[in-house]
Amino acid sequence: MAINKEQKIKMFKTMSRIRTFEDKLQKIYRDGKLDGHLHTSHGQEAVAVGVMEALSDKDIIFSNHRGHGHFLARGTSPRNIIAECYGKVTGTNKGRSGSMYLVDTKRGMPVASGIVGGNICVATGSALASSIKKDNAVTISFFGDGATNIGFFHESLNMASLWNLPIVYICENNQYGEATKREEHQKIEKISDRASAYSMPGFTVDGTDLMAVYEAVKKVVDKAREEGGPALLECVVYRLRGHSAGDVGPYRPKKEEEEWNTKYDPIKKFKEELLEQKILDNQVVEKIEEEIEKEIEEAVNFALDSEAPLAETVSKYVYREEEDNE
Amino acid sequence: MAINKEQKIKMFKTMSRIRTFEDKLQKIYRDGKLDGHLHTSHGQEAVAVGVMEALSDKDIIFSNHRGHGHFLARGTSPRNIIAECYGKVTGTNKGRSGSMYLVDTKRGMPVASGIVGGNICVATGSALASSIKKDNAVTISFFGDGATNIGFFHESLNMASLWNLPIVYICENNQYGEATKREEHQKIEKISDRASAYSMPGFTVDGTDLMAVYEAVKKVVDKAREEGGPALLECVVYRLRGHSAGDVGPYRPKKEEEEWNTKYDPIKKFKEELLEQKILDNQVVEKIEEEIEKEIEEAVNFALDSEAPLAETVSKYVYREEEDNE
Amino acid sequence: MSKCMYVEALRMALREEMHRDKKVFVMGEDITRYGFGANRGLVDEFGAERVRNTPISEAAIIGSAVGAALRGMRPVAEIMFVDFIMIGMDQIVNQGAKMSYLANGELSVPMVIRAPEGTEWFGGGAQHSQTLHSIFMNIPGIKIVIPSDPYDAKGLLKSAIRDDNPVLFFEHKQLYTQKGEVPEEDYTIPLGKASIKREGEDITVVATSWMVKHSLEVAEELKNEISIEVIDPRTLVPLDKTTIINSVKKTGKLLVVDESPVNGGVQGEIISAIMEESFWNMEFPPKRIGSLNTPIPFSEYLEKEVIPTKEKIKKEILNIVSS
Amino acid sequence: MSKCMYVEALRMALREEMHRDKKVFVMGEDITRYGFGANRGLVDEFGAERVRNTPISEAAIIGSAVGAALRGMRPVAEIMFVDFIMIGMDQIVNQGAKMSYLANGELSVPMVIRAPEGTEWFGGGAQHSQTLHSIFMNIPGIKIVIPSDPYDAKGLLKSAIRDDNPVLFFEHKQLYTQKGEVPEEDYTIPLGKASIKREGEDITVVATSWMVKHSLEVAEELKNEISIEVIDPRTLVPLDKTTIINSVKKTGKLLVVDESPVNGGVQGEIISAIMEESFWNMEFPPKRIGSLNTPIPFSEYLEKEVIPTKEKIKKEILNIVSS
Ligand SMILES: Cc1ncc(C[n+]2csc(CCOP(=O)(O)OP(=O)(O)O)c2C)c(N)n1
Ligand SMILES: Cc1ncc(C[n+]2csc(CCOP(=O)(O)OP(=O)(O)O)c2C)c(N)n1
Ligand SMILES: [Mg+2]
Ligand SMILES: [Mg+2]
Repeated sequence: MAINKEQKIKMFKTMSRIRTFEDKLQKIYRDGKLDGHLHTSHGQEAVAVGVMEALSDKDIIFSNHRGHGHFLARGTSPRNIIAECYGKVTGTNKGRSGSMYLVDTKRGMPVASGIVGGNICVATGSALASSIKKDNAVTISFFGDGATNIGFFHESLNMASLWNLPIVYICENNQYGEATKREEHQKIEKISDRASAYSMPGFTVDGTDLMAVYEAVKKVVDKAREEGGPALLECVVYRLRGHSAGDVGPYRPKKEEEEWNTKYDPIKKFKEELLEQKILDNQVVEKIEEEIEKEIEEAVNFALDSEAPLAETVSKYVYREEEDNE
Repeated sequence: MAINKEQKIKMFKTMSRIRTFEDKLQKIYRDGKLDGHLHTSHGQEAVAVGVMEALSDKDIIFSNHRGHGHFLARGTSPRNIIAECYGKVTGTNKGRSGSMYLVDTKRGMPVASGIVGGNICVATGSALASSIKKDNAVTISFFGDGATNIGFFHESLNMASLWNLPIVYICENNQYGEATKREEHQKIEKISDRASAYSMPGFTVDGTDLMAVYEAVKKVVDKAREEGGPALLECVVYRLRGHSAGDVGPYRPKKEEEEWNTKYDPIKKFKEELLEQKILDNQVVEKIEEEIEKEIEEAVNFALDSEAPLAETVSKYVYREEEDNE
Repeated sequence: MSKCMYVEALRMALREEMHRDKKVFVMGEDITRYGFGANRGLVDEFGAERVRNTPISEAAIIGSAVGAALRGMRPVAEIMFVDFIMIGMDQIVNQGAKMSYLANGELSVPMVIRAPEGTEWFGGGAQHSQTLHSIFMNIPGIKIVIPSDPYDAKGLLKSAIRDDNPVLFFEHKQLYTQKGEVPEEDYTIPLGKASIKREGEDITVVATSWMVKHSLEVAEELKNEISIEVIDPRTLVPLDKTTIINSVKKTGKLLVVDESPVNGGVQGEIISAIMEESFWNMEFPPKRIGSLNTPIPFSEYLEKEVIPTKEKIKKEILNIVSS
Repeated sequence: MSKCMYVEALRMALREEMHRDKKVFVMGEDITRYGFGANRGLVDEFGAERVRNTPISEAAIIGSAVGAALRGMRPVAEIMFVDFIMIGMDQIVNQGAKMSYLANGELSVPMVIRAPEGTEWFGGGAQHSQTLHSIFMNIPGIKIVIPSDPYDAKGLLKSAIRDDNPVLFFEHKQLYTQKGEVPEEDYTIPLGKASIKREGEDITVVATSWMVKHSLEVAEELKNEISIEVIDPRTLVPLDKTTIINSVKKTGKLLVVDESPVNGGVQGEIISAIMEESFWNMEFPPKRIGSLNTPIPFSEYLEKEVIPTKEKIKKEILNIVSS
């Protein structure tokens, strides 16, 4: 299915929204006005947007600690995410999560995992549910390069392959786990090669190329939906910022950063493509960017104006009891 | 290094000792005179013996729940193992282990793991110690086909490869994990193919061919000792008996069992080889078998005659305290 | 009503719930053909989709149960021995137990993890005989069920399956072959309701799982001298403090017996919880019995030294009452 | 003697022990350049062989520490947040804790696992703010150390490293930047010896880790009304009951404060252990304070409702003493 002009513009907007959102959040954090663990996905926007475009409404997405982009691309409002980061009751989790464990049940996004690789088994179980229910939903599990060294990855991929589960494991290989470069945490050339240890198809795609991501995901998702069966998709990107908002990455070669920033910024790349294809012109781009800027400003104000959660609600839903089922 | 006649005879004896030992133990168990989890290694004798022959005295071996053969091949006395199975104070662990967690510190064999795959990380740490100490010891980690689906396997092989540790992971692929055939627990053709997920060399060898095992192990152990670096060695065998002494394996095709029993019994195979090479004749073989029979009988009597551990020692060494260091 | 074994009662519960609700399914290592047998035969009735043998991958078993539950299924996962739960500990503690809370009740994790624990006669030793239920009490978001007889086993397993939360369900290995009356029809026992297994006046013995049988036998043996009330909490989370407090108000004496190692075990938790409200009712210091703070040794000569026995329970009761 | 931060005291201990004994080495995720900094700079002094950044593989980190320790090394592994220990739980419970016992003392596992725990100001939320030390008390074969100030941190870490057993070493995140006097020279503090942080006559407050500071501040604030004795056990296994019992004999009142969730937490264990011997000394029921039985919420508005605060401690003390 080819992507049409309107879709492309929408996808460009979404990527820009993610970028502006995270620039803003990082700034607020660095100004000391926001606390907590905050991981931005600079450089990975094309993965989030490309993946979501290839999914249907009933699909299920398990996100991780670096999840703003996943949620924004799926349609969660920036207001609710920012409110969550401020610990307000209007947040996605009513202030219980902060940036790391976002949830959006209306959009098929269960709680994201702040345990690296922690969602991989859980997502596999979601696909198992679909396989038993035959509900035609495909499950996506997002994780980083560092997460591919944890036992959960291994046990899950083996199980999913054995049971032919409808799941796509998406590794956002941003080449670092915190301050550790990939060569220092695993010896393999391509992460997708690990798929063969489970007789599972594995693919590597340029994660800064939006259309390439979309097409690669579409293929494996459609297959999972129609025939069942998992795939491992490695999206090669670069973490354009530090590991978290406070990290300026002193351990990374500046030259490396610069090179990626100029050549592999997915938003820049896609913008140039759209300009070239005359789908956008500079004026329209400027307008889009202004609108988004405004939207994010408003989202911040919304969060600031929101109420704190009430103290007396603090122990609610530790357990889900029958009376909670309306 | 070629194996000479004397070595071959010794190795044949050791395999026979393992078989007779386990036949005996299984019989005692089935007669209801012995309790506890008891896993025999029928069909896997050539692996135990081939591996040990390729090691030096300083090497370290981590065994598992199916470990009698490993210990016997390394030289642990049958008496002490049987006494252990009877829970006697003369046992390898003074009655604290039973069959599953044997130990022989004098022979470089730390406590075996009854947690499937549980020793894989621990063995990796042993190799790490060697790598830091530069003591030239190579560590062996034994585990089954079923164990290759547990997270420990994945995390450890990645770490060992990354750090170039002197360790050989030996998978005794006996084609079953309890009642589960390998096709039902993993989809891959060869377990050794999993090595490539860590950029580690992986090999598959016929584990019923004693000389082939010896040579394969020798190669990777020598390399590990000289240059460091792990390897994964899959030894294909067949579990000639049930999972444990009480299991008669109703879930297995009888034809399959028969075929392996006739064609791939490592002891039969090696005996025929030795007869053919005129290293042994039938009379000598008979004599060897008689001697071993007697040795095992005596070992059982030794165990039966041994004392029970004293009640007042029961909480000793939960912690190792300074006064314990003589 | 017919007499059946504990393991059969469990199987009845699984069967009935699988009939009642298509969302219920079972999984675990070799559950169709090996192990203690609670799932035996289910595959013939419900097929391989809903009765799944898994690879040896405890983290993925538990984690995938969490995931399937999040998606509306009701998995009942079996971990072959409780000791192996440690491999999937993260998936319980950091995933399963936190989901409902983080999602403000918009998601729930209606899963059950069944696991045999405990020791005696079995010769499992240090890695196959532990009693580990106590440590889960400290993890908010989990319920803990630990039935001591076939009747409770069936009724509680059904409640556990219907509960919307992660439930850990602990079965003492010795109990599997114990027999008792079990109705054929559908019934449930609410989580959080203790059972007074024997009424008495002189001392309250709170006992769990296999220890209930020991305690009841001691109560019978001593009946001419001492009137012993034996209470089985049946669920540790939620804990029915009221029933215990009411008993202690009457007896003024408390002994808690559980097979966990004493140090940091549920025995101490129950004592502390009861002391908060019944301190002034006590006529004697509350006492506890558990395993020694020692790994379980294999040897039958040693094993019995470590675990609580009838003799140890009797001795302590006599000690308390005669003081 | 110079003032330094808790995290610096830890680093001093590591440095000194690494100089003293070549068998000591450290490992953990990104320990050379990220995290709370206890290992910062060590790599320049001792090289990458003995200061190892690991992959994100908590089971292999802990398991390989067990293995290296079995072979005579003395690994000090850092787990970035205590929550992640759950991933390697099996390697502690089923491997590390059992080895010496199974080998009758012929083998030992002299390893230390360091992990930051606890909450406040940090915004870690449910998977990064837990207090999990309590659950390890129920596992025989492990020692548990939990220092509350820089002086103790240095002395106890050295003892932990020299100890022949698996030691879990818990550091509250809030403590890292706390300052205190720390001698430059070598000293150790024995495991199993409580510290009376403040003497008093009216009530015994047993507090751990970050709760010690809260308790001391309350004691100071209330000093004109109430004379509060604050005891820090410093190690939970072994637990120095004697010091607590002696104090309770004097005061007749006991409050235990720890950040673990109350249910199944160390608070209850300490109370039960003390009641066994000091029941008759008590003038008032023993009380405990911990976190609510609730996951830690992210929002600062909620977090403080869950964890023990100075106000909650003060209120309970006043309640006990004024009764
Ligand atoms: C099990 C676990 N270990 C360690 C951490 C701390 N941590 C948070 S993010 C991170 C790096 C993850 O790297 P990667 O998987 O590549 O994802 P990225 O952050 O690069 O997106 C680490 C080590 C954690 N949250 N969970
Ligand atoms: C972690 C764990 N899960 C399950 C078991 C129960 N169990 C003991 S042996 C075994 C089968 C192991 O299969 P494999 O690794 O192939 O070794 P084999 O027994 O065939 O030698 C199982 C499931 C265990 N001991 N540990
Ligand atoms: Mg990364
Ligand atoms: Mg096998």
